[in-house]
Amino acid sequence: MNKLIKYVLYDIVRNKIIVAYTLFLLLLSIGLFHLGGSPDKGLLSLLNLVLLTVPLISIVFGTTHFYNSYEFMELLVSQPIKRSKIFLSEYLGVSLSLSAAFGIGVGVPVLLFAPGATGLFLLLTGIFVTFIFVALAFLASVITRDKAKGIGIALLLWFYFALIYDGLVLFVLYSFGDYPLEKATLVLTALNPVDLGRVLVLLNLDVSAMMGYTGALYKSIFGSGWGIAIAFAVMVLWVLLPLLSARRVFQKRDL
Amino acid sequence: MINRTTLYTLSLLLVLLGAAACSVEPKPVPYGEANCTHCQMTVSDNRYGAELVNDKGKPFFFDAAECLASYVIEQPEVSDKAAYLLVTDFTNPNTLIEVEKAHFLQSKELASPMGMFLTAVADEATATKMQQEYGGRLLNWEEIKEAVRNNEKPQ
Amino acid sequence: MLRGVSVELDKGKVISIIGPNGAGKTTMSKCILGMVLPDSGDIKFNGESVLRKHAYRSQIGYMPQIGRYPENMKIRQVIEMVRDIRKKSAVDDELIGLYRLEEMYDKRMGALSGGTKQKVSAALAFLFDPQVLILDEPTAGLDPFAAEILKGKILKEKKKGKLILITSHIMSEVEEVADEVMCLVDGNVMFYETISELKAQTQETRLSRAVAKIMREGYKP
Amino acid sequence: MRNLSNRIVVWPACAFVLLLTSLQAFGGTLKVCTTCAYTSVKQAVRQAKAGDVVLVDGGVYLESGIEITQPIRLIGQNNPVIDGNNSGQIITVSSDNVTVQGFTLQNVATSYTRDDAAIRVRQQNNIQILNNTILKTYYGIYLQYSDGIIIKDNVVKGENVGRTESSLGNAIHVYYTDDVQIIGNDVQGHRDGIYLETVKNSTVERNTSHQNSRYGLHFMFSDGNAYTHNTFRRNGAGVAVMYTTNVRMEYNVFEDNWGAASYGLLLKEINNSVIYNNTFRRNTTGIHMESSSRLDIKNNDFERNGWAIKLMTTCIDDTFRLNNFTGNSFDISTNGNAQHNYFEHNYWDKYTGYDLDKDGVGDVPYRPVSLYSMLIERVPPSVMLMRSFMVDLLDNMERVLPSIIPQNLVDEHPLMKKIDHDNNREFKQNLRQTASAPWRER
Repeated sequence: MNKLIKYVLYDIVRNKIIVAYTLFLLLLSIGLFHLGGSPDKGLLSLLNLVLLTVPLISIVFGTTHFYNSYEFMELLVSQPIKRSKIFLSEYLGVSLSLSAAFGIGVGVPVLLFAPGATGLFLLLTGIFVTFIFVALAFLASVITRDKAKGIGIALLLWFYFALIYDGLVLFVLYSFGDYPLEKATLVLTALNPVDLGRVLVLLNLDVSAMMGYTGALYKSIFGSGWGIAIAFAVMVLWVLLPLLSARRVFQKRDL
Repeated sequence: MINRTTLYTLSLLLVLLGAAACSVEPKPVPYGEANCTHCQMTVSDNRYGAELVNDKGKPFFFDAAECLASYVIEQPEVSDKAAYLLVTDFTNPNTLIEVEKAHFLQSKELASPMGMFLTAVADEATATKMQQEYGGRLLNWEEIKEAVRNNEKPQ
Repeated sequence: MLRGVSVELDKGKVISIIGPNGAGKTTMSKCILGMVLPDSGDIKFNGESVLRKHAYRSQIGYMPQIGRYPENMKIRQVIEMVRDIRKKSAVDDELIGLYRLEEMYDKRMGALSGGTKQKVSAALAFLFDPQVLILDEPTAGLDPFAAEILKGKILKEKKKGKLILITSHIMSEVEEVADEVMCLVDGNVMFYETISELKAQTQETRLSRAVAKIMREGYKP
Repeated sequence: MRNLSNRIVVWPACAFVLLLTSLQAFGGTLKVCTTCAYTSVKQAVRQAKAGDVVLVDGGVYLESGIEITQPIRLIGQNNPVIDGNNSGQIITVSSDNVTVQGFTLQNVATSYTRDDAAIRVRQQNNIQILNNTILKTYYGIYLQYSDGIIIKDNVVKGENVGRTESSLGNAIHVYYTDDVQIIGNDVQGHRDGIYLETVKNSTVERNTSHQNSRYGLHFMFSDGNAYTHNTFRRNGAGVAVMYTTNVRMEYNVFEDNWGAASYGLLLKEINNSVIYNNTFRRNTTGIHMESSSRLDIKNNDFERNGWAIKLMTTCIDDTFRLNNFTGNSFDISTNGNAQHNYFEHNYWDKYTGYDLDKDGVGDVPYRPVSLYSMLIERVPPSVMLMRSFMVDLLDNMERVLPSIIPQNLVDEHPLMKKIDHDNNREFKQNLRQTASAPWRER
């Protein structure tokens, strides 16, 4: 399988969009660190940006790549190789190259301007989000054969996780204001990888003091080794759930 | 298949969410991390904290029994429905006792955070012993509310 | 959408699958290749079911109707990749030589014309000397010269005792290379005969006419 | 008027004190050192008569329970150390007209039943506590039921690392005492840096109160005091002031009071007071105001706070003018729609309006309240969405078409440029003349 990844990677890495994406992230990160003044402020603005653009690019690129590689995958299927291998190679190829773009575009500036645990959390979050949204992209792609429809579903998914979900949460929290919601918000956070990533990074920043009692509760949970382990386990779950469902569909459907 | 899996996951999460939200029970007072619901000061002295848990299980923290009493007086619509009204046992910091069962000592020698000199303990014997040591008067919760209403401080 | 096909194919023959558009020609070859998974029924290769298996495909060479490859891959890499997958070094690079692909080894797939891509597809199909070849509209998009080379190759491989399946619309071409014709209509085999038998039955000298006649009048074996 | 009269009373009192101390200098001198007639401070103090000076030379004296019953001056030379050895209070002042000066006092153990201090003054007048260093004590300086006290240039340093708050006392604790001057002290590592309860006509000036577990300054029921030029830094929760009227808070710096339940300044039922020329820098909440009325908040700088001001609806008739708001995550937050406060001529760095007539005043009003900050106020768990794209979107929509944020919490005349409080007299004069609503000047 790793042979296949090598070729998929080779193809994607030379993709103009990936190069543009890397440069975009690089310029933006450097710009934000210069504008922000303090490294913390730079990280904070970067966080906002990362959690908006990385999912969008990942899901759109993942979906279009899947549809563009359709005939190639057909060709591979005609070869003596398991379908799941083809699928996973494609998946890893896309997510690894997007992660690499992210690693260069954001990781290098972070290492230069704001090295430390917070930066590391931001990078990990970004990479996880990349893997998660590529998985979602592949899920969207195997659901329908129509490219336009697939991209539509992908965009809806992005819209949901980046925007609608938070709106729903706000609505729920507001409606049930009389209830003790601190722990419920923990669960609600876990239900959206974007929120989970954001909270993880925020807790490492000064801003966490502004999160008051709820933030203190979060901190007591995410501050421990166990809490972080659980948070990242949830992230892993967020990668595996869509990925494995997509693989299942892919294995059982006609090309 | 996906639909069924998603359904399972969703319902599991809903149950989790419900379980996390709906237990009506006293919560430990987060000293140093919460502000008093009544006076907004930091709840920080673990011998004096107080708590109100509403009928839905949401806790409100107070830095002192007098703040809880003031809140109860000012917000009858909340406190009438409260599931728990709790104060800290002075002799067992971090331990909460229900106000109806608490014995309060008002003594000039023991300053509580909000200046009413109110100290709560769980059992009567300790209360009497402390009264002998520090002077002052013993009160129950009803009398505390009355004292707070009239701002009666020890002389 | 294929429905009721039940045939046995022997080696050493070139079988042409014909039929109107949407009859299930491509679907049938895709079924054999495991791209389309049948809801019911079975496909056996050398006596063993191929469902949920993949190793048997090392015995099959496939040339798709339209080959599309990752844009940034070079021809060399595509060939290397398939070689890696098959874990076999190439045994039959005759077509690579005839099509002069080596001169273009470092060109990006995205920069190739459709015909060149077809040449790559054809070369790949024959590269590992498979027992079975499945060629989907092989000459479509190839220039006449390249098509001739391919036909020659097909005949050569037939002589080695291989089973070659060709889907095609072009009857003259079928006549040139095939021994037997399988006609699919609406997912069913309408007839499966040798070309000479078909000509004899319809008393036509040209295959296209023979087929047209059967289509018109129905098949009466 | 009130403040003016305070000064008139205080200054003659100081002069009187000076006179008195110089008179006392004519008394005898009792020397304490290892080779002197007195080797123990306690001994010397016991022998001293009114007006005497007890002069203690450098060295370490293991003593506690020193009780001053005569009007004497206890003066340390070459930095003598009196080590209480954790056996109770070190110095108790039980006489009027006493000076304690130039000592290092250390090691007073925590007691849950007695408020032991390094220096305790009980029901006395005219006491001066000057230039002492107080280390590792339960309470530092403890005044009760006294009058006319000067606490100046002392350092009080406790050890609060790893200790619970109930095992810490306050650095300077003043209870039921009037006319106190607390000047130039450095207090840290205690529960409250400076604690005043029921203290009147007093001044707290040029102190630095930092790294205390609870508050840098805490006062209740203490009318008519002035707090100027102090620095309150990195305390558990900044400064809490409550149930008081007629307070002057000027030229103080509140900074780095940063924590989950922290604020720079908590105002609870503070009325008729002024807050001028202070700097609030990097506090979780700059000012949290509740039930506070008729406050004049002017010429302050709010820099890089989480919330610059949390203004609860129980506050009425407060004015906010000529303040700078820069780099705060939220400028103003509130918990309801009813607003009876007045904002004018502040500088807000988030203001995006324009100034066509070039008078330095923006032509469109600025609404400093963000919808999301109000949501947090009502439903605290919604902080989990902090920095969410959704929330930013909501805030921007609300700012364009306000529907939930209070309509009348608005600065109709925001300034275009940051105010230089010291050098903008002329500009401010102009503003005063062109102010739209005539507003009471205090």
